[in-house]
Amino acid sequence: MFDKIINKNDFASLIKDGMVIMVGGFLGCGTPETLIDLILASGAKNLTLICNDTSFVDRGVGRLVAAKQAAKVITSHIGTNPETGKQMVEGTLNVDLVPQGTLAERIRCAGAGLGGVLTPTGVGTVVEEGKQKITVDGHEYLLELPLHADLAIINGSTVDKAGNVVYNATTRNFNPLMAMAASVVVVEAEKLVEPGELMPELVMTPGPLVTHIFKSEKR
Amino acid sequence: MFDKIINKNDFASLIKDGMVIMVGGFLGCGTPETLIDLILASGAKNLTLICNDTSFVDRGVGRLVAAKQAAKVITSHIGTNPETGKQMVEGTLNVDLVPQGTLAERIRCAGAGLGGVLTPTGVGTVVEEGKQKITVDGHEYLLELPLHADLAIINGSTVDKAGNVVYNATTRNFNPLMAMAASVVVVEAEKLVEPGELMPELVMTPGPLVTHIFKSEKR
Amino acid sequence: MIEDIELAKNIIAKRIAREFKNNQLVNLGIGLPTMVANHIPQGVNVILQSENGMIGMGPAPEPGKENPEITNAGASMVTILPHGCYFDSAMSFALIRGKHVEYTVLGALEVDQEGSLASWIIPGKKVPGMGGAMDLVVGAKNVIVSTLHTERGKPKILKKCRLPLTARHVVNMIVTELGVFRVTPGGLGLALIEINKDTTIDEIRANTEAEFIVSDNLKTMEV
Amino acid sequence: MIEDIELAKNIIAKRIAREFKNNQLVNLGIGLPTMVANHIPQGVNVILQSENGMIGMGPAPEPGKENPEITNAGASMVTILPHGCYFDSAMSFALIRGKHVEYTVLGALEVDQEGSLASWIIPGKKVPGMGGAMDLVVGAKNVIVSTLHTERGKPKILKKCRLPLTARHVVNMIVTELGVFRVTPGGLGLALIEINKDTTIDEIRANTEAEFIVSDNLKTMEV
Repeated sequence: MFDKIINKNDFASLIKDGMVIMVGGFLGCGTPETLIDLILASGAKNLTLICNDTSFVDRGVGRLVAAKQAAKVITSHIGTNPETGKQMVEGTLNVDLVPQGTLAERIRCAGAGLGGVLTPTGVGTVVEEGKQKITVDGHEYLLELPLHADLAIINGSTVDKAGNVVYNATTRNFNPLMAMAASVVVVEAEKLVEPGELMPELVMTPGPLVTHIFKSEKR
Repeated sequence: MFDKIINKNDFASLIKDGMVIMVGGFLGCGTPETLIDLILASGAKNLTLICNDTSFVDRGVGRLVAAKQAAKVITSHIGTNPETGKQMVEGTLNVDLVPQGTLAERIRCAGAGLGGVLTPTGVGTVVEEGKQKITVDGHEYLLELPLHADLAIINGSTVDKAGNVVYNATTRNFNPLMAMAASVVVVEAEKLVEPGELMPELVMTPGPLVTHIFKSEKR
Repeated sequence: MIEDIELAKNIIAKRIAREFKNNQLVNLGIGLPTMVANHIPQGVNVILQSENGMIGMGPAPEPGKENPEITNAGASMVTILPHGCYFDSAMSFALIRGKHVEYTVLGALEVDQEGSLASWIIPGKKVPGMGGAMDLVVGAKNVIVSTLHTERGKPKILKKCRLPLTARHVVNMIVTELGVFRVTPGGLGLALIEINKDTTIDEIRANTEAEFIVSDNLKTMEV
Repeated sequence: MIEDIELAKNIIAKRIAREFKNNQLVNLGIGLPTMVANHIPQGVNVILQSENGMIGMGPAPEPGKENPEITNAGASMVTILPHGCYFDSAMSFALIRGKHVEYTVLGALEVDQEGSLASWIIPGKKVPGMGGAMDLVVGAKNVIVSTLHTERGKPKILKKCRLPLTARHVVNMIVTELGVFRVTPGGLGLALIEINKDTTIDEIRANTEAEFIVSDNLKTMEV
């Protein structure tokens, strides 16, 4: 009935130079490592990566930065991956730093069909540069705009064949937000089950949001 | 360790004339009926009710409307409760109709510390009256503002004594949103358990959001 | 004209049900649109959303298996299918507004040749409220209006809606018992693309206030 | 001055830990602020948030019980206490921005007498990014800055921050090894409200660029 499962070649065929890719995870926790392996193997260049942080040189999305496959990252923190700062200083990587809560809301806006959101975060700092300021009820806010991607790669702890995803513990982080905000969504399933095996209240990403399921080969 | 459980008298003492009260539920499904009983018994007047709909005359928040305790309702649908329309026509009840998705986002804004949200919903209709219109990327949006309440009464299927709430099936609806957007949040617990008994991934309202827990006497 | 209203409604529901493809997420409004679910062809697995907070909505429960915690947006008790899940109202409307719902099917008080829809209020007479309708028509990828062609002899497909709008220029398709109209994107007019074998273009023109062209490729409505 | 940096840090952590009341939701930043958790008085049940998606964060796991799926915002493996739960990043920052977090404790590169904070960038030198800090200081009900009083002999509490700000006029309290300052709301100046018994007001003045008044009610810092 559902036909969402793809293999390595199918996934590789989705990856194009210059793509905007969202990558789930927080300092590597909850990142789809096998899908990262496949993007590394694809050799795709000039990627724009949207991710909470650039993780570590040898972990998660940080590996794509270290391999110089990104032209731009939109992220809240780069301090744990010296490669990011180095490429930024060298001028080969464009780094757009976004406050973490704002990053979450901007991704959510794209997924929820909202045109933007007013946040107090960043008012009076460099974050407000180039942004519309709107005063509501005597308080100043920044208008922050949606962030959409061509592809989101997310990590699911347990996934059913209809695409419903459950995330364990703190692996959840940005994964369910990104699963709403990209044209194509691929979930790396650590465990794959039949529809009906997940408690319907526990599902954090409804199946229709997931375009493809890739069975994880995580170590 | 946690001291959130209250009795009928404690709850009654929270209710004041003229209060703004959010009431969870969707056409009565997921509404804290015992707490509604207590507000009825309190005789409080001139309430502003924020609720998805005004339910039915004999069910959920609809009973407060039928008892003429409300001066205003902010809601998306009143068609199932003839009393709402009648009082509106008679001029004794102020009805502010809000699109359902906008109502959800406005409540979420208040709970999430956001100053507002841009939605395409309502553009070109009477809903846009009095609202700021903002164009982003060539598309028109309405700026919708946060909705906050003095008190939210919500219905929890299973609640632990730390205030963590799980909602069964479609009883969830507006309950978790309202639990973030009021100065005082009271959850009517259908089932009360010890901290540690709920699966931490399944919790939909984190305990610190809940001010008080009332053990349900639902029939 | 088709005088039997129940027959007419079934013609509409049956025709709309043929639009859906496998695994599409669909939201059906209360009333006539709900009847569409009864006509979905075998082998087509449509995923039904109910905006109060679920996808994978199944049929009414068997007697004795009712669960008051599983209801649809009309407060009727329903069931959930194995591929279904529950969520809150913010997520439900994020799915709707965010273009994750493939089709929404709604009724109309009035619909017009610009693809605008009036469905939520008759000022001074009937004020149910918009519920989720305004979000659904703005957010769903495809908006299908299901309506009887006339009400008490009067056309429902107008040049321009006179009642307050639900949304402007959003309808993609209008299905009545007499035929199927496609709305040119941007509200640029109607084309009759299918006609019921029991009516004529003249009869449709006589019962439609809106202007419309007849498609070169006019087909017989399969019902 | 207190020359032993480890001692100084423990003084700061211990003092801050005494601010919290039972059942308050608290977010502790990486580094010095994390040490605060080790000093929370017995009988005070503080609920720790980790902005990557949990409340009820417990101590590091016992050897052999590590779970790489339970980490804190610094990527260290932690545990969850019975009252804890998990959520996504949007909910995590809704809790933060929405004034549901009672205290946030952060480090500083610079902090000033207007209650402004610089903590996320030294242009051209060190650019870690703001992470969740900008949201935390804007959203938490109370913002406590934990910092050594000086760095390489230079004051960290300034008249006006010179580095790019994390936020403007948001700090409520500054705790160093030498004393505790309260910031008048709205960024209207500093008051020294507690002093370490091992220093003097003169020594604090000599090591503080910011202007401050000494509270009439100056107390000895309990550490």
